[in-house]
Amino acid sequence: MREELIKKEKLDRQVMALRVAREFQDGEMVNLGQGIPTLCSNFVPSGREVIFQSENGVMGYGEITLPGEGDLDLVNASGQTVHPAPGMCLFDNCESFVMIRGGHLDITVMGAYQVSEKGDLCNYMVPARQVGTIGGAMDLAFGAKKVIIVMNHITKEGDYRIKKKPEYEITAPHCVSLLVTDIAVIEVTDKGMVLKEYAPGWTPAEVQELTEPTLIIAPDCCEMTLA
Amino acid sequence: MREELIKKEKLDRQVMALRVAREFQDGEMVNLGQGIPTLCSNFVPSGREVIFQSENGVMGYGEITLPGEGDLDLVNASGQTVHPAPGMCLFDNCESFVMIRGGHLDITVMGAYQVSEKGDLCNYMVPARQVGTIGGAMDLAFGAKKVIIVMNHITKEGDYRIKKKPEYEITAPHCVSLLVTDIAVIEVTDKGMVLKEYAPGWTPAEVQELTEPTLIIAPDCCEMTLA
Amino acid sequence: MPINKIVDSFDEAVADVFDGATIMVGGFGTVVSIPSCLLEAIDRKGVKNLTTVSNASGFGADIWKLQGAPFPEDMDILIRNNKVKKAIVSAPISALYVNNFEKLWRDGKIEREMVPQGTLAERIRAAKAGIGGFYVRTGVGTVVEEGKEKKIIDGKEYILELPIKADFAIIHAHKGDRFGNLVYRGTSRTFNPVMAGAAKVTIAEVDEIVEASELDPETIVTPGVYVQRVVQRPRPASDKGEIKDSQAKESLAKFGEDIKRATDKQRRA
Amino acid sequence: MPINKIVDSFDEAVADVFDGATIMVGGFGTVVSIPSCLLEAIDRKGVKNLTTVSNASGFGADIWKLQGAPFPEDMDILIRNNKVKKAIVSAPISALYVNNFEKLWRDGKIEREMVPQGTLAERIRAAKAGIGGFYVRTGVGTVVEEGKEKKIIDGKEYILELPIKADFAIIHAHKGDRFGNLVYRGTSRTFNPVMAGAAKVTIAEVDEIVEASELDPETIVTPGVYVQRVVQRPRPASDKGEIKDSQAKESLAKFGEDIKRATDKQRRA
Repeated sequence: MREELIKKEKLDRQVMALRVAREFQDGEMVNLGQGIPTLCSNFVPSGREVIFQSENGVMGYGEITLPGEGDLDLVNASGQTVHPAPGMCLFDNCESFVMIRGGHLDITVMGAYQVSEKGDLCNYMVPARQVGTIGGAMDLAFGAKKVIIVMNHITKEGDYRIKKKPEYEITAPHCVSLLVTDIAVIEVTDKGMVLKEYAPGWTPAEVQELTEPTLIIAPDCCEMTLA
Repeated sequence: MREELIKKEKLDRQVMALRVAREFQDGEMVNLGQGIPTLCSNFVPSGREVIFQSENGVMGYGEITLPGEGDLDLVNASGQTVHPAPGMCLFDNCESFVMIRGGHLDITVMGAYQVSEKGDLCNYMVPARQVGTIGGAMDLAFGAKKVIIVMNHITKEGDYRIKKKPEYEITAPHCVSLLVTDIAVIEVTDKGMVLKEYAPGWTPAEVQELTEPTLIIAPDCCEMTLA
Repeated sequence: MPINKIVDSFDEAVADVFDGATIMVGGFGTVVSIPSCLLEAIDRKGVKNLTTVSNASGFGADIWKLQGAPFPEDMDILIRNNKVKKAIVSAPISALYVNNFEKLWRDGKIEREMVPQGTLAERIRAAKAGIGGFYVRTGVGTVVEEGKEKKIIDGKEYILELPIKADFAIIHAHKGDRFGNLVYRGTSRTFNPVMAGAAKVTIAEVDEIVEASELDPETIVTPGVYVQRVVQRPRPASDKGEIKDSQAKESLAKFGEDIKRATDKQRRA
Repeated sequence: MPINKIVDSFDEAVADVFDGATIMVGGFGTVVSIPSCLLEAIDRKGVKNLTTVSNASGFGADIWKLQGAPFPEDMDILIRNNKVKKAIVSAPISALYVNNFEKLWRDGKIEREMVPQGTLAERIRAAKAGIGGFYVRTGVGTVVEEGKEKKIIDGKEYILELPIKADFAIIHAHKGDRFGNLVYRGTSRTFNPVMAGAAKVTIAEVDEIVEASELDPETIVTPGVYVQRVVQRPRPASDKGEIKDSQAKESLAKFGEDIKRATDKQRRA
């Protein structure tokens, strides 16, 4: 069963970003990190106004531009050109981390290599290369009110990324609140990891099979709706 | 003799400011404190370009405006409206003290109640009222490359203000480089206080009479020229 | 729903200010950079035992009225009305004038923590920036070092200074929008930008509320993230425009004389 | 004599850079906010054993040339040419690509001090602001705390971080004047403003030198006091204007693909 599940179709990056973006409530200030997180600015639920911050020095940007339509002096943390949004303002990296370290942001969305049952985050040491790159991740993990991690549920080789204990050097201990993967949405609580949603075509048992810690199935656990 | 000297005519505030301003060299960045110091921006020697900083958040301002000709949103540390100068920029108090504490200013000019032979500065405890007001003085005394003090040589009562040892609480130890008073210009050196200039109509002996520490007479000591 | 931090009245803006609260008050010395209307509203509300954090302790409205200031209240309104238990302040008194702070302090009716101005700004910033404490040279060998930890770094002695935290920051800005983005005018930034975001709740009193798209993103000084409420002064200021040389406006060049006149008036009263 | 910080050439601007110097290099990741021409000039000068302070360690000019960047060099130029002994850096490698820093580091040919990005910015600011050290929570319980002093403040554990001092800071800005006043454009401020003034000598590479009166005092981001030299890029950029929505410019949306193409090209070479 495990081998089949490793190969079984999972959500793509865009859909994962879309699912993450549903977490953003009206008026929240959200930092988006490199990789999948920066895609989230394309998927703000209609009718909500959310303010995106990027560590490189902008608050209040919008969707990623189409190729050839951006200004190279307006980029997100992934280096993608973005549209300005109403109320945008610009600042330097030092001020950016006054916001981040000072606890002024509601949410940060980051990628990860591993997350432990207790919410320990491992996302700065590139495991395959055994070389680290901290960037803004550590300040964000310590500073944001809520840390959402978006990542593939397992490695390319089929190994667990959601672990009982972290294998790699940690970015920050006990910091992750919510995990959105390509097959599930999992909340990190004091009692353990709670499965809230599973991808269309998946079952809680299948998600558990690819997750090292034992999942608590939420009473309202359901299939992700993505429409 | 002392009683006569106490009453003898001395330089006025404007002339003291004029004499201080002669110290400013081309391109120097100069903070001007409350009181007589802020008058210095009216007396930049012709042909020199000097940049004035005020702790309340401006760098590159010019002369004090005539009454009724200023903008209340452009004031120096004394609250006087000033003219903008070329290259002016504006910032907040926090940035202002990044400049000051960070040692980015060449000169600060302040008033004082007392200065000791070793260059200890007393200018925050108002002696008559026994109540203090530190303001920016302490950061300036610690941060500026050169501290120039401009003050009356003696108190209204005729007491020494230039003392062997400070009587009041000090603003900063060993920080004063140069003293410009209403009768003299005195340099503070490792060897002691050096009389460089005396006001027109005064003699070195008369200046000494109103100064507690023994003055070293500079080889080139001369009458102040104010033309 | 569109974000909207604009509140309709000063009283509403300070409705949750409570007895014993710590309040940062923006400004420097002259009244133009001070949140005068918010100070009035807090005074009206009648809260007491406040701890205030500000650069100065005020000259009093009479002086500013003489200069024609439309919003003449400064820190003095809370001090003279005995709302302040403790003032954390850099320049509490005036060299020219005995203010109400000085009178109360002499009578032992107000506590004072005097902080060098740069250290005050940096301690406020530390609260905003999540800095637990920092070392400065300012004050080594003076009364300022009393009771504080010291440390030798790189062969020099430093003093440990700690963040100043507050429940509210009330500030003044020139223009603001519904996101809380703010711009200032001339030398009136003073302590306002650094206080924005340093307290749990930051309330900005602005000359004018503008549309969200009106402020140039390159020129916004205070990002809206630091501001929870924006309230406009009752009579929208006519556009002050850019600061130009020789603009015909009332001047503060006669500052000392005005203070003398006000003092004389008080004596007569 | 009028103040004039403008120098005529990049080589003149870096003439006093010496072997073993510590150099701060502005920018973030993409090349547009990096002082490319100053990096080239330092490389040309042939100094070695440098310690560099920067957010990233560069992707290499090939990638930026593919995107049509007129000034394509980033930190990689000093690294690939073995000018760097030690890199103090936040994000030394790329998730998408093995850069020259990573190759040298694996071979033990370059030292690395990795610093969280916010702590890096704050340590640079501390040097600029005369702060002797400061406490942050960032990194408590991780490798970052190793070898550092810790302190409990208000019941929480903090790490002591110290200033990063440097001999030179090279930065990029959009416009500058003879006083050294600088403005930036869009998200290209990055590490440039905080590095200005943090080193003994700050050198600014600008798109355009303008007259002293051209920059609006309200919008200057870096006051000239922090800048010792200003040098203009060889081909004055045509005025980029304000950032507008849907401006037709080359995009970085295909960032990953471009890197892949560049890598392929390198492999073929």
